[in-house]
Amino acid sequence: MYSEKVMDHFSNPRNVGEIENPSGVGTVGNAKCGDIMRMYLDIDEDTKIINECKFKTFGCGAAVATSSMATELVKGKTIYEALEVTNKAVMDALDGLPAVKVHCSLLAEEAIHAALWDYAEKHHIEIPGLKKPKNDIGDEEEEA
Amino acid sequence: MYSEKVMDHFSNPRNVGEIENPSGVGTVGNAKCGDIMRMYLDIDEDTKIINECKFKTFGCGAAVATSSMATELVKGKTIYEALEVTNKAVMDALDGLPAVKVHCSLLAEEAIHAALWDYAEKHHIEIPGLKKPKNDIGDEEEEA
Amino acid sequence: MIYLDNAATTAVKPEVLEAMMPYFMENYSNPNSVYSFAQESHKVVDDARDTIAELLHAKGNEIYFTGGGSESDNWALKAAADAFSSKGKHIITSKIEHHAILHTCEFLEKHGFEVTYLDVDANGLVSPESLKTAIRPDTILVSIMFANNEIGTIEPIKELGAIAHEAGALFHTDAVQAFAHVPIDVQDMNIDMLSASGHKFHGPKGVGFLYLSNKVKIGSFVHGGAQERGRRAGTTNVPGVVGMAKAAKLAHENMEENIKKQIAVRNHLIDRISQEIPYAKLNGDPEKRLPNNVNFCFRFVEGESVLIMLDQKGICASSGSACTSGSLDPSHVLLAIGLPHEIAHGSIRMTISEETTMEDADYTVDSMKAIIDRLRSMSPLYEDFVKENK
Amino acid sequence: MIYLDNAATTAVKPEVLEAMMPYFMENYSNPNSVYSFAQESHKVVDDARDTIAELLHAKGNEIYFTGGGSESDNWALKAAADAFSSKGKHIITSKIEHHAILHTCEFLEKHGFEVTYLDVDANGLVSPESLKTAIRPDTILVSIMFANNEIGTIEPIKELGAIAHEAGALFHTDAVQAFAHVPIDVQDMNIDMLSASGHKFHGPKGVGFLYLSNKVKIGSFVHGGAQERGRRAGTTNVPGVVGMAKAAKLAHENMEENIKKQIAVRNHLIDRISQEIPYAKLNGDPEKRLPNNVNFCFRFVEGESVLIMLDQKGICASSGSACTSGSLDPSHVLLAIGLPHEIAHGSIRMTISEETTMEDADYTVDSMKAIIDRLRSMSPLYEDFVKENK
Ligand SMILES: Cc1ncc(COP(=O)(O)O)c(C=O)c1O
Ligand SMILES: Cc1ncc(COP(=O)(O)O)c(C=O)c1O
Repeated sequence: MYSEKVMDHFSNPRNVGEIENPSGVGTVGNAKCGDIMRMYLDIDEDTKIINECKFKTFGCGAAVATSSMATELVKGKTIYEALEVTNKAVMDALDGLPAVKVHCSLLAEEAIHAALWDYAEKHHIEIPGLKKPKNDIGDEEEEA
Repeated sequence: MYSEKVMDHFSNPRNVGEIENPSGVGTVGNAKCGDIMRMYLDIDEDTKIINECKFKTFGCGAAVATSSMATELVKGKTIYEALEVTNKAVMDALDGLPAVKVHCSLLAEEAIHAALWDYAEKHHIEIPGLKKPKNDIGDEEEEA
Repeated sequence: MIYLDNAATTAVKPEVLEAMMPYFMENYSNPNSVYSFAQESHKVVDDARDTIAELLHAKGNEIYFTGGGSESDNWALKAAADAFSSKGKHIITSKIEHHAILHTCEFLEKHGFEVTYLDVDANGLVSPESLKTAIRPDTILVSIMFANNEIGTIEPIKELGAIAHEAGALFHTDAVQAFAHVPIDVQDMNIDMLSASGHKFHGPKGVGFLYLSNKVKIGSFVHGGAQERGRRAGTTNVPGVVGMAKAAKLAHENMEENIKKQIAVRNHLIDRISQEIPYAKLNGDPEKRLPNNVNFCFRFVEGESVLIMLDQKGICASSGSACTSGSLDPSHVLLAIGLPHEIAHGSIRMTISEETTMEDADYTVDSMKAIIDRLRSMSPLYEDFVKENK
Repeated sequence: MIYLDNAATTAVKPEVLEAMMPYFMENYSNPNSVYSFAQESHKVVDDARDTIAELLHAKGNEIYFTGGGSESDNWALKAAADAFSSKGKHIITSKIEHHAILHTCEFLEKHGFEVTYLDVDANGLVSPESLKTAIRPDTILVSIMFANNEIGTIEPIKELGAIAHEAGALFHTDAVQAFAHVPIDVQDMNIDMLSASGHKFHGPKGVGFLYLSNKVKIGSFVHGGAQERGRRAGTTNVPGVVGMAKAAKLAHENMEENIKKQIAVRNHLIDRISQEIPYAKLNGDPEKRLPNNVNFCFRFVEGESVLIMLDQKGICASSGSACTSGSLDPSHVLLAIGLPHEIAHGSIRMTISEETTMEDADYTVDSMKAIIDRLRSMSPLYEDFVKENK
């Protein structure tokens, strides 16, 4: 059901873990729908380049693989360029996802945005085109 | 589906044919329901013994076999004894019939009765217990 | 043995059984499972779907596997009736449909639907005019069989479908006897739904399919799990669908040739019987006819006794539809083409396959001649007929 | 490969396939035909019916062959609803039924019936008291599964059936997971209708049966030909029913022994997992439980990723019901026993067979430990939990 790339990123996920004192961190998804992703970013203050990106994910194979791929794609990009890492970009990089798993790639995109938003808020800057991510883990209580 | 006896009487039916100037002849059943039996009797005037009995049948395997067995059973009997050749007697002699084919044995019984009735009418005698058979070929026109 | 009952069911072909074998004991997985063991069964089911779709000029996601032709028929009719009951409650079918259609229609009648049963002509043809006359604004569904299982008549499906569509009605065809026997193109022929059954074309029993055009939005018949894209529940019968697809493929690979071959044998049977056995009448259309179907009425004799005597000569044939055996009424199809009861009772259907040879046909006719002779000599109807015509 | 998904489907046994083989290519006849070639297939179908009947303490003419468990469930519920709608329109079932029951109930709700879905306790048990409370004079049918397909809980069928009967309602049980796994006596257990499916007990896919007590007068679901004494149309799947009966017979011959063997392996799995993997919770009743079922929730991890990693170690398992894969909602069964969503998402079902060894179980637990460890180290939920509890 999954492409080889997905299986590779699931079996050997890149950049799993935490960053101590991250520049930004974001958690999206909720346990009700089944997937939670947390992204940690380490961002260079001056260049605004993402030096390090780590994730933790609770979710299916696609959730893990898209998280892994998303971290790979944003690493080395500026926070402005990182916005171009859309769910489609993540899916393409993974050679596609089954239709029922497309939402995982959306979550990965949202996770990056959430971490960037956190960074932007903390540093009182604005990243053009970045909106406050909606689906975060806090929704769970509201909805339940 | 049929017993060996039924198959034997179907494959090698006894007493098929006609009797010229029979003492009695009866035809029962109708082509609509699928079976027609005609019985010819040659009856000894004095002893009332059935010397000869022949049949012609249009019908399924069971219809042919019950006709054949019925002729065997009545041959040599008096016309009074012949009444004891019921459909059950015919079926038993054939080692039974499938449920959907029981009506064939009823037809055989009726065919004997019809031939006996014809004889009784022609000779102005009464055979105790014999009723005018209903189901004869003439019904067909009435019903259709 | 000479098996002339291929319309009742067929032998599974060696290649078909071979294709099925790996999916009983070796790869027995449920194709919907996550693990890699299930990948192959998932793939072969998808492939089977695509194979069948291609043969019909349909898309893979328009083929839904079922438990057989009867289920497909029930599904098409009941779910379409349910889905469109707010639009109308009128359904049109013909008097010569298989019981899987007719009894389903009776069920629908008990549930508030009105069904028109179109007459057929003496050859068993549904006339497009009669459909035009019967169709109404509240007609939601027209279901006419592609080819009749008893007399082999092939209906003018394309025209009938066009008439249904013009009136805004869905068009279903029971192609259980036609699929993999004659070419079918669902797009060209205006077919929205089509039923087929694996065991009628050398595939396995207990598996069939419903072609459901993507344009048709109807519900499920068997509700439950999400198999068949949520429209037909039940763990997929992997060996069954693989075997059915293989059989369909084989049939289409050699279809033109097989049709020619069968028509030659069929016509030989028809010609010899017509010429050599008196008071025998061919049932069904002589031209618009399934390549494998021969059906005669032999006057003055009754079908079952003919069958038993043929059986004693090693020939398997049938009298009317196999599933109606046990019933006392003669076939509704033969009555619908206008045969009187006593003649209908004398019908014999011989349905050949590509394996049936000219020699088989000759032996069959020779046997039949002797049997009919013998039974007529025992028949009171024949006695009367001869006396009357003396 | 260690196959721990026997509740999804099973391997056909060699003896079963052997029993089926003659009916594909050699004796492929339609059992309803007149000729002697059909006698054997007719007989083996009758024998299969009697075999299954005997195992259930039923009569041969109370067993109706179908295309599988889902069809049997649909038939029982829809035809009973149809037959008794003038008496009442209320049906009772449970919240943990298979979708073949639940989606059929939803269909019936759309058609004017009212369905009460009984709650279950934390172990998945339907309490007889709750049925007593829910049952009404207009309740026509109670349908409670014999054993649950996900968590393995065996319901108190005999008592539930008695309550249904007292109230004058029919009692149906979906025994797809239970038949040929645990002893069933339809008479003693107050069962009027029972569904089963061949491929759940090492028989073939695409064939099942419905036990219908002779006391129950309901109509057909698949309308058409006169097969199955006029109550289920469709050419009989001869190899299928022969294989299913053979599998049922084999299962019952060794049932006591097999149950013991499976319970030993099952309990070994349960004990080791409970002891060695923290934050793991057994789902389903520990005692009233199918001999082949192990189901755990592992907190902080998600089921599918566990399955993929198990697969990479050559272990086939499932997370919830196979047919619900593709859905995003966690299993309705796990929610019904009161698990929160995020815990329900971490459920793993392992269903063994008599072939599963202690070594298989040990390898599975060892693999599972490593997998759960690994996934928890990647889990933001586990990270939060650890921080909170520091
Ligand atoms: C409890 C239960 N009922 C019904 C079914 C449906 O059986 P089948 O898939 O054979 O139609 C299943 C199997 O998935 C089941 O586990
Ligand atoms: C025209 C037609 N429709 C439907 C069916 C039913 O098919 P099955 O018996 O495979 O369910 C048959 C076969 O008997 C048939 O000939």
